[in-house]
Order: sequence, then structure tokens, then C-alpha cells
Amino acid sequence: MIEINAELLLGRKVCDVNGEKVGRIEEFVVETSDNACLVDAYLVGASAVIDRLSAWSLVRPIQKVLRGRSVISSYRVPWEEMDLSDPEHPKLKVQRSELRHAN
Amino acid sequence: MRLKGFLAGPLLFLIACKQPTTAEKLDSVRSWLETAGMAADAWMHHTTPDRYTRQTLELSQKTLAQLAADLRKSPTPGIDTALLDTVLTRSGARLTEMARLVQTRNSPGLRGQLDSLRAEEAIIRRLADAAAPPE
Amino acid sequence: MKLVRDVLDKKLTDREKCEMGRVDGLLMRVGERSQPRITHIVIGGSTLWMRVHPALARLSVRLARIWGPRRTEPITIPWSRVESVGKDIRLDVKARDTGALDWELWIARHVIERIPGGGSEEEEE
Amino acid sequence: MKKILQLTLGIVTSVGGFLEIGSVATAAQAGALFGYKLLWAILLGTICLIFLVEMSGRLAAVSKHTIVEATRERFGFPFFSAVMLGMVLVAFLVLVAELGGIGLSLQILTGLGFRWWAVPVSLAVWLLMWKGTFSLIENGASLLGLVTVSFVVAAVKMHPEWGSVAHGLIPTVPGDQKAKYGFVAVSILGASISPYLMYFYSSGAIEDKWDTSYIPMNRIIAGFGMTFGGFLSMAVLIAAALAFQPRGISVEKFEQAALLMTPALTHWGFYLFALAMLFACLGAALEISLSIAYFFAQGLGWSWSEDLTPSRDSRFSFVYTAIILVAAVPLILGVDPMKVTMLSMALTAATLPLAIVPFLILMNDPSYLGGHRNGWISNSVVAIVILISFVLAVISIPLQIIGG
Repeated sequence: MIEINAELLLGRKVCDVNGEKVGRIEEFVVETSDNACLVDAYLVGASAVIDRLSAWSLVRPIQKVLRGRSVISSYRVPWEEMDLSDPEHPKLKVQRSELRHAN
Repeated sequence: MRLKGFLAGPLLFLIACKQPTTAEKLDSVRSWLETAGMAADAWMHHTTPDRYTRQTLELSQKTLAQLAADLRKSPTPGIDTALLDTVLTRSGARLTEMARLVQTRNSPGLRGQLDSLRAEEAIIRRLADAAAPPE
Repeated sequence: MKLVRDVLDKKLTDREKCEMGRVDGLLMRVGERSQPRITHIVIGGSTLWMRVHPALARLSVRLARIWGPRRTEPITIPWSRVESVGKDIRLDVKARDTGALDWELWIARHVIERIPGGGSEEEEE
Repeated sequence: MKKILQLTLGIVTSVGGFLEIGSVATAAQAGALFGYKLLWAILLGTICLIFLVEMSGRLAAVSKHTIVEATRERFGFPFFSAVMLGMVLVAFLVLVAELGGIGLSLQILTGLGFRWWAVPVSLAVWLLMWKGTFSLIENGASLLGLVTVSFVVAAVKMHPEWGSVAHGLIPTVPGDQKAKYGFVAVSILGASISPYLMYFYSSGAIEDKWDTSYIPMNRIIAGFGMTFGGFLSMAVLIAAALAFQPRGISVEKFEQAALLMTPALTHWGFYLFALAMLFACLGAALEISLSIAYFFAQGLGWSWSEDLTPSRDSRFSFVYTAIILVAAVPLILGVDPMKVTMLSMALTAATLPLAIVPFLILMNDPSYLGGHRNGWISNSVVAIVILISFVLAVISIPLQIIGG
């Protein structure tokens, strides 16, 4: 049981189980129920930032072009698949290929 | 923070300003002689108060002396430096005299000095045009 | 709900809608197999500057030690106190008791009230 | 009825509050050196400012957030701290220039050097903020600033050749002195597009409790107010072109600028110039000190309102008190305010992207603006002008320093 500063996780690079870089932690999807706040999943990858900046109307034209080359891609990583034992170097418990794209 | 490099740019500007060229210095000389003339003329028409006029004349004299020293240090070909220097020294002394005349409210005396100042400025303009390549 | 977009850096107000700073940090408890949960909202200098650079965080702690209300560790408020998350985040607390206003009160008493016309905190009660 | 009063007040205050030492010094220098050639820079800067002011008012009216609050909430503290560092540093430099401007105006009126005026002026500005409310500051100082309209009278009285004036509105590249031309153009853009004005305007909209019904009024205030303000800057440039260029005087010192209106209005011209600069710089100094304090308070979540007694928002009051007193130091040491002005205006232009790009993203954010988001016109106009200012700044400032 460890306690970490969630805000410091932001922007940290995430690698999958065999060390391949997946992206950066950009968002925490949480569930609030009877005054508790449970983390459902993490959004990893650059497009999550654009989502957060909701600068889509500025970026959308560019994004359409780039989507093809998957430069802007983001994954929704359920909490079970994220290993935060070493907060400095978050790791996935699965391979990158098994990840599901966010929206 | 990738933005750090971005902020380093503006800090570069705080270094000392560049050294002006001779042509720019001569322009400055004429600009300050004209400023002194304009201020003195305005004072004679009761447009500007005494203290302001005197201070402006003194400021012109101080700036002129600085410019004269710079010009003396870096003589450039094509300019009769000796003549330029004598004219600048005479103008400098004249500006101090004009400031004194304003202090003693001697308007007629100032008018005389102003005409001589204009003559000196004409000499300097001729020198500057001779040196600067015709446009 | 998205934590960073909807909670982090948002303004905090107490029961009486009095401003008490912003969400500078969030404490997250991660268990071996249990679902991670956000346990506390964190307000206060060193957490804030740690997000920019650790050296700044050390600097802010050193400064807080020599000047101000001598509070060095940040203020943590349990998530259970969160009443609503909207434009601002409303907490079911009294700002003064949480220590979030220590700097505000310290500067008011030691600097502002010493200057004529500064008014005084008591006026407010 | 209340809205119409607010409307007229809004326009009047933006006219009165438009000119300050930056806009006057840059316009005077441009007119003296290049005649009407740089009018286009004032036009471009004013057009961009109209959009920016309208956008900051709309953001506050719709989202009830000021630009600073929204910037921190949307981009997170690390990015926000970079914007804060850049904006506060540049705004502080401009504040020093404004306090210097007040000191210089008093110097030409009384003969007592601006260095002696540094402390009394800072204390007076501080006292106005300590005791004054937001409306007193915003409206009072700007109403006094209306004396700057005398520049228009002076310019018209000198019978400018309106054909070539109009020609000046078209961007041209000069033959010689390209670096100087670029530097003055950048300084003009920096002087007219002043970020502190946007932060002040959006905070004002919150203090005046605007809501979406204020959007049309906001557009009129931004449009008319800034346009008249732009005319004032152009009037200064035209007056300088007529008063100084024929005589070959380049405006480097305040004492020279003081003669700007004397050919047209004789001794009235002299005293009006001093008063106009005194009130214009006073209004700007108040606005900048407040903007810096707003930056800290809104960014870090303190209570902030000029209408509260200082002890009720002690950290906010502490910041503007410290800023004003520290700003007096360079003046006491005799730093020339005109040099600080030209440098701070150029630096403003160079750091515009740091302030405007996040603001542009915010203005396209549905969760803040809902249906009132930016149209493509506002986006493109602002983006283009900021790009021009930044490119010009990056080219001409080093050139001006290292030698054209």
C-alpha cells in the first residue's frame, strides 16, 4: 500500500511489459461514489492532452491528417493493467498491442 | 520545460546597445542642435517655462559634448574632423551660454545666439552631406 | 469524471463560499490488488512547486521556514469532504480551520494591518 | 438604463485608458524618424487589440473565469508558471516605464528631476489602490486620461496632408535604417497589444459581474473604445511627423517629446502634453499593478477584489504594494524611463505568443465558452498579428542590439 502524488504522475512516460514506450500519462478517469474517488483507468498518449486542452476545434483539421499515421494516439489503460510500484517509472502489465484505444 | 529556451530569447536584449555609426552620430548631433533651437524658440514665444527650457538646453549641451567626444575618438575619412570639432566645441559653449540667458530671462541675447547656432548647424549639415554618399 | 480536467488546479471554496486556494495536488493510494483511490486533496506551496521542479519545492520549503506562518508541510483535505465538483470545488469544511488561510491571515496581521487604512480581520466577524 | 451608462463608461474608459508612455513614445519616435510610414503598425495593433479585448470580455461574461484563472485550470500549473514568469516580468518593466512617465511629466512641469519624483509617485499610485475601489480606478483614471484627446486636436491643427497619411496605413519597407524601422514597428505592436490590458479587462468584467447579456455591449466597447484609442496613437504619430521630422529631431528623450504639441497649440500644447502623459501613465500604472496582483491571486486561488478592504484580501494587496515599491527602485537609480519604455514594448511583442496562444486555445474551448466560442475570423486575425509581431521581434530586436 503506497501513497503517491497523482499530479506528479502526469506526463511520466509509460512502457509496456516488454519495455516498449507507449506514451505519457495524461489523465485519470475516476468514479466518485458515496464520497470516495476510485481510479477506473488512465489515459496514456499525446491525444489525451489535446482532449484535456479540448483544443480539438483548433487541432481537428491537423488531427484528421495525422490520425492516419497514428502519431496522435491515446490508450485507455484500466487500473488493473498499470503497475505503479515504482511511481518514477510506471509500467504496464500487458503488451502495447493488447491496449484499447480511447474513443 | 521546453518553454525555457523560449524565454532565454528576450533576455538577450538586455546587453548594451550597439555602437552607432558616424552618420548616425552626426544625425544625433543635428537632432540635438535642432531640439535646442526649438526649445529656445518656443521659450522666446513664452510657450515653454524657464526651468524646462534651461534643462533642455543643458541636456542638449551634455549630449552634444558626449557625441563630440565619440566623434573625436573615431575620426572617419571624408570629414574635416578638425573643423567639425571646433564647430562642435563652439556650439557646446553656445548652448551653455543660451541656458544662462534663459536663466537671466535675456530674450534678445538669446535670439542672437540662436541665429549663430543655426549657422553652426548648417556647417555641420554640409560636413555630414559631404561625408555621407549622396542618396 | 476526468480528474485532471475537472479537479486538478480548480478553485476550492468552503461552506461559506470563501476562497481557500486551488487543488495543487492529489494523494492517491495504490494497493497491490485493490483499486487505486484518490484519498486527499493537497493545497500548499511545496506541492505546487514540486510540479515545476524539485529544486523550487526545496526553495519554497526553506522560504516558508524563515518567513510567514512557519507552515512547511502542505494542507491535506480528505476526499470525503468534497461536496460538489463544478466550476469550483466546494468542500464541506471551514476554510479557517483547515489552515488553508494561514498565509492570508499571517500577512493580514503582520503586514497589512500595520499599514493605516488596511482595515482589520476582526471587522469581518 | 444601467447598461447604457455602463456602455458609455466602458467606451470612455477604454479611450482614456488607451494611451500610455509606451504608445506615445513609440508613436512619437515613429513619426519623427519615418513620417507617416509606420501608421500601419498602429492600425494592425489596434485591430488585433479590438479582437483580444472583445474575447477577454466574452470569456469572463460566459465562463465567469478571468483569462488567468482559465489558463491555470486548463493548462495546469507548470505551463501556467512559465506564462506567469514571462508576463509578470514584462509587465513589471512596463510599470517602471509608466512610473517614470509620471515622474517625467512632473519634471517638465516643475523642473524637479524625475528621480526625486519616483518615491512620491509610487506612494500616490499605491495609495490610490489601497483606498480606491475598482470602479474608482478604472473610471477615474481613464476619465482623466481623456485629456489625451488633445493629441487629435494638435494633429488636425497642423493640417497634415491626409493623402500621404492614408498612404502610411499601407505597410511599406523603408530604404534605409531597416533595423531601426523594424524595431520601432515591433515596439508599436508591443505598445498597442498590451497583455496586461486584457488581464485587467477580463478581471474588470468579473468585478462588474458581467453575464452573457453583456456580450453585445462588450463588442461595442471593444470596437469603439479601442478604435478611438487607436486614433489617439495615430494622432501622436502624425503630430510628431509634422513637428519633428522636418526639423530632423529624433525623439530619444522625454524633454524632446514634450515639444510635440507646441507648434500647434503653443503653451497650451506644452502643458496639455504634460497633463496628458501624467494622467495616461497614472491610469496605466494602476492597471498594470492590479494586473500583476490579479495574476498571482487568480493563479494561486487567493481572494482578490479591489472592492474589498486590503485586510480582506491581504496577499493580493501585499503583492501590488510590493510591486509598486520595488518598481520605484530603478527610477531612483536614475534609469532612463524612455529606454525602459522602448525595451519593454519590444519585449512585450516578443513574448506575445506566450500570452496569446493559450488564450486562443481557451477561446475555442466548449466547456468554457459553450456556443460563444471564437469564430474563424477572430482566431485568424489574432493568430496572424501575433505571428507578425513575433517574427518581427525575433528579427529586429537582435539586429537593433547588435547593429543593423
